[in-house]
Amino acid sequence: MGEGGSVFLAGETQETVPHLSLTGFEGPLDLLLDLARAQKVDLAQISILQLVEQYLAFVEGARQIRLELAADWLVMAAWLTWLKSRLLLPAENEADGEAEEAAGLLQGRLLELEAIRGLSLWLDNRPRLGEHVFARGCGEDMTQIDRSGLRVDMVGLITAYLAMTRRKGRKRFYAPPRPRYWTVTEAVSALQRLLNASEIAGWQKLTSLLPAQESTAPRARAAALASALVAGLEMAKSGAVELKQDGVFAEIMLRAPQKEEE
Amino acid sequence: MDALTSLSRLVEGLIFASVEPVSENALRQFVVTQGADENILGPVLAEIRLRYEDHAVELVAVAKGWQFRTRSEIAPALTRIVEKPRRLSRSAMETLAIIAYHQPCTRADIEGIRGVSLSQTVLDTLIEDGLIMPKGRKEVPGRPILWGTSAHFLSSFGLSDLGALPRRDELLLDPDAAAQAGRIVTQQGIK
Amino acid sequence: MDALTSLSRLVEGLIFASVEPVSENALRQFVVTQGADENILGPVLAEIRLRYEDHAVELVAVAKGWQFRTRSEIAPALTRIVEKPRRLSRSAMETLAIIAYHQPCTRADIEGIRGVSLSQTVLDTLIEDGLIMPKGRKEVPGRPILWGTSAHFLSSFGLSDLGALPRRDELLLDPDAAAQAGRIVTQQGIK
Repeated sequence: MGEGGSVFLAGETQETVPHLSLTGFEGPLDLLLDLARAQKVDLAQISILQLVEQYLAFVEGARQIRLELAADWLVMAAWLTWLKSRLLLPAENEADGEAEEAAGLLQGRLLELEAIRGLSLWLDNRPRLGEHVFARGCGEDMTQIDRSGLRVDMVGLITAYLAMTRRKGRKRFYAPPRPRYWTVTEAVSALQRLLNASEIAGWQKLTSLLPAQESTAPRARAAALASALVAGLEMAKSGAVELKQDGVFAEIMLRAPQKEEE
Repeated sequence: MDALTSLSRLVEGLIFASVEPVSENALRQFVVTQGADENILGPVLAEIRLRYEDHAVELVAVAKGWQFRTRSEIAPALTRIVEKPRRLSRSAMETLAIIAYHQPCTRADIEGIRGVSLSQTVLDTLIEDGLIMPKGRKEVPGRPILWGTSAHFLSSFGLSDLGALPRRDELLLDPDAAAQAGRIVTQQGIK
Repeated sequence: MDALTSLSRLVEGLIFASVEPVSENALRQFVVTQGADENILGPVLAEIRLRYEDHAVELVAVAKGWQFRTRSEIAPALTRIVEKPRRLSRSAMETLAIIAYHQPCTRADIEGIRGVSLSQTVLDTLIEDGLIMPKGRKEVPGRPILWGTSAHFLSSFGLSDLGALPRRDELLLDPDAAAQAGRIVTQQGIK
């Protein structure tokens, strides 16, 4: 955009051009269109030759101030110089047609840009939504959503069932390890084994019945002792064993029942 | 156009363009910035109301201020009803599937099969949609309700009777169906 | 109330309720659902326009639909209150004008007509404002994007369709437009 934007020629330095500014011109075509408009005739009838001379003078003036004028300004200047030379050639010259065509091309481009600028201004003058005119700020939603219906199908039902079955198949429940204590049943069979052994005679301590591995943990030992006591009491009830305890908290003693006849 | 009318047109435009109802305070301020006395607001609003007398919309005072609204008598004709059928939630669908396959069954049965507790909401949804219904009580302590599917369940799923439901062993043993079921499960399982 | 008036009140309500323009198609459908002939839409809209003649808002045809908008006369009083969108720069406006006339066109086309390169800022502004949109690619080496105007462009400038843009010869011959163009140039160019 506007490469030549900052070129100024002050009145003192260039008497022939009182005030020259490229500010606001977006490229050579922009300037050319402006110069053409200054001729104050229909663009279709402008003098290309006059236009070319004005442009060249303008750019030449600008170059005396700013040598680093942007390339496109100079490219256009070179092309226009060529066009000028062709246009100045005698009419019967062969190159005549070529120059006319080039001039026509330039005129076409200027007309196009003019039209665009016209449309741009036309648009700019239109009231814009949100700037000059406003639409309804808060609309009313007139749609009512009815969600009473239900969408179901067999595939969904079966899929849900299968998905659940599979998920459950995969699922592992956390089960806390259940402590294995010496049970009453085990105590009964241990007691029976003890009574059947013939070499055992006389009073035995109930605690001697407990399996060796249960004697370490106090909780397991207490449980085993309870099982042994329950087993002993159960068997004493049916007369399979005799129990005695000499005092509170004293050792519980057991023995095989003594036969009265002997 | 007299001063009142031209002011009322500005206020009309302001209320129309506003995203929210315009508070009476804001309107009073606006009237003052337009060089009018704030007491003129009453007549201004009255004039706007009059202007919209035979219109489809009217100026109404709502909680937060003034707003144009469609007149209630024409609103019904404009209302478009869009049907958006719901889908059952995953837990509701699973529960329904269990009831369909294991009916009649109790809540405890369902929980046992799904391995999670059954929320009352899920059960309520299925009852409200008329898909399940009580089928007596189980003669065990507590006499829990036995649930089964309804006639509406059959029509919803396009089944002639419960026999039309694919049997469980058909679903699981048929290699094709199992493969398909597997695929479906994979698609939905990770969501 | 005669049939036309009562129908026009419904259509009025329908358009008024919407924040966006209501498409002519939707209006035609609505008229038919109300049991009227779709050709009655023209007279219906005319009646609504008449009804809003002395109002701050008017019915306008934009982007192939209809919308109520505040009249531009009351803009100065309202703009102080409502937040404004940014104004387009001259280059952005000219680029937009080129795209409007020559769409679909490439960046190179735009640069060719203006005789200067198209800056990214200008392109970004037009895209961000939703005024232009890509319309495919041109099948030439490099396959550049083709640009065209959007529906929002029409709505933003209050145009019913692209045919509502002035013809090029109208712009070139219209003395008013030329004079206006001249005025702007005098401000910017040499005096």
